[in-house]
Amino acid sequence: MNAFLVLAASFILAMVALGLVRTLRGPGDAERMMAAQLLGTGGIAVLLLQGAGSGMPAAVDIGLTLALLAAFASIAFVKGAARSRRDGSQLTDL
Amino acid sequence: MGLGFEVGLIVLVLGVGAWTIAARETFAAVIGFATYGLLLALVWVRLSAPDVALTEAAIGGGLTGTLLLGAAARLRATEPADAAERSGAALHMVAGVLAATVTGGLAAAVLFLPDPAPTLAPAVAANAPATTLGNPVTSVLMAFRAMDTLLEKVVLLLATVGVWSLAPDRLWGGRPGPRHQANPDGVFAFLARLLPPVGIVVGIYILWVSADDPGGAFQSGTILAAMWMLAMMAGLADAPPVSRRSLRFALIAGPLIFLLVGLGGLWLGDAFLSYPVAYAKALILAIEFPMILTIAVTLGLLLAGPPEREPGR
Amino acid sequence: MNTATVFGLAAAVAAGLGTYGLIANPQPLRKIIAFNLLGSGVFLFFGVVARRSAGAGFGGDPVPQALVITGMVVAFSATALAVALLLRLFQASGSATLRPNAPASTDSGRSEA
Amino acid sequence: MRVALDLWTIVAVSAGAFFFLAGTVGLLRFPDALTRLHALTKADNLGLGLAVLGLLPRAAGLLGALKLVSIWLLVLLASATVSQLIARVARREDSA
Repeated sequence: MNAFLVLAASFILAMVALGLVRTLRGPGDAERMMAAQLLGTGGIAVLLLQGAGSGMPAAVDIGLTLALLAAFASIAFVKGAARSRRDGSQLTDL
Repeated sequence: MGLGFEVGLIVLVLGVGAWTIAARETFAAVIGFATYGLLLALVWVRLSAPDVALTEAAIGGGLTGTLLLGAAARLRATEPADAAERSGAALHMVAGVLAATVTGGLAAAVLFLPDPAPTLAPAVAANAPATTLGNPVTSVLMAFRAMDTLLEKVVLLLATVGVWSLAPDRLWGGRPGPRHQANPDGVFAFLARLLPPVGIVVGIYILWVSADDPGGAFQSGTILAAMWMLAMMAGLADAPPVSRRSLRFALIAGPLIFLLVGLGGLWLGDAFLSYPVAYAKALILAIEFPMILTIAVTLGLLLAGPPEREPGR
Repeated sequence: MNTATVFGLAAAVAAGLGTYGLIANPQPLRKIIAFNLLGSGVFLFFGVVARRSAGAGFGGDPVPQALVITGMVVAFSATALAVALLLRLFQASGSATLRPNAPASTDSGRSEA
Repeated sequence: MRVALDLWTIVAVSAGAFFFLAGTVGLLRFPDALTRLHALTKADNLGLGLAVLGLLPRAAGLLGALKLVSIWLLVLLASATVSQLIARVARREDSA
């Protein structure tokens, strides 16, 4: 059973890695922000499965912290990208 | 199963790390760095260091990424000019040789580490009952090496003073950073209203469990700081002027109480920062609870930067 | 080859990547990022030392783990100070370069907040 | 009982992993930012959600289960909001 959970964690990690290759390359800021978003979610899934598979109950607490801070970081990224266009335009409808 | 998961994780971590160095655009490099931080948290879990994983998740993924992103956003206007600046081939060569030396040296150190490894784990286990804490890392941080932790808080305070001192004279005492604007009925403001109450509960929970499980004042303070920043970014709250007295008090409350408890140890116990065994846990909690407020305020102010608006505005 | 050794070699590579970026990248913000990468490699090395010293029922030696946590906090403080210095340089000179003969408009930026 | 719960874990976690696969395929194959975002949200909402459901029987008591579900709810909330914001950035990049 534990082997299955670690296997599932490895599989999701591989999927996240493939997605990262795509999103980090861009072309736009939107894709790069998707990279952060994808890793936030996938990372939590890997962490929880891995924690359950190797018997580390604290993984749930780390997941909780990650969920909160990933939300914060994603928002900061969107806000930063919206603020920093070279043409100086602002995203006003946030 | 073997080392499949580990090797995959390492390839991913190092790939993202290399990409962070090589990326052409700074914004992309910053996103890469935040991604790298999140992945490192997974590495720390695999190294059976959940406390460090929690710190890495809080700092590497969240705080440092946000800090660097703010800087990248402000510097974006100069980026085309800066990107034209390239180091010469000779410098790349020197950098490559030095990097290879560092890698080779560390790799050799890893391969020739003494076996069996020297360890302080039994010493910690033997003395842990004195602190009545179940989490050995908290015991080390708050009792056995409390001096390090005290000085770490002083470093945070000094960094804040250093950041503030960069303000021009006429802005001294003003509010840091720009006033953020957002549509008060938009999705952003909605999230900034919904998330902080949850974050505050989780933050205090992370400190509360740190007695016996992974957690701690710093990680908890980081979550609170992030929630504060979220409210500020959504325009729901404004950064306080740095001359405000209650703010200054919040900044020093944590280290001050730590120092007082330490001096009390000199008087009642055996040495500076020695806790009487009967009160060890109570004293550690008395240090940690004000400390999360101090850490949250300090981190928030470090992220916000030096005062940028004149006092009274 | 066990878990600790594999991660130890990764730590060595991460530190090397950071060193390379720190020297080869001319932009200061990229140098700050590279410096953090270098630091993460060193912390990871500490983590490997801690893992190898597991004993007394702990998954790793808690002393190096606690030192790494302290180190991360200090590294963050240093990063925050470095970023603030860089932004001030940009404000004062209108450019964010470390070249000594940069076209600088030394005082014009001072007045704008 | 034990076997049934293990079976539940295997089925739910596998379904979650499938949605991560689907999300990644979408990210790699879809033509523009908005459709890629659509693929990403499947991984967020269903992938993590099913993994959490699968892990519930193995949670440490009621508090552990509550924490697992809170993680999912937090991610749902954050991803819904952030996706909206990313979509606006993408739309502006298109029109620029």
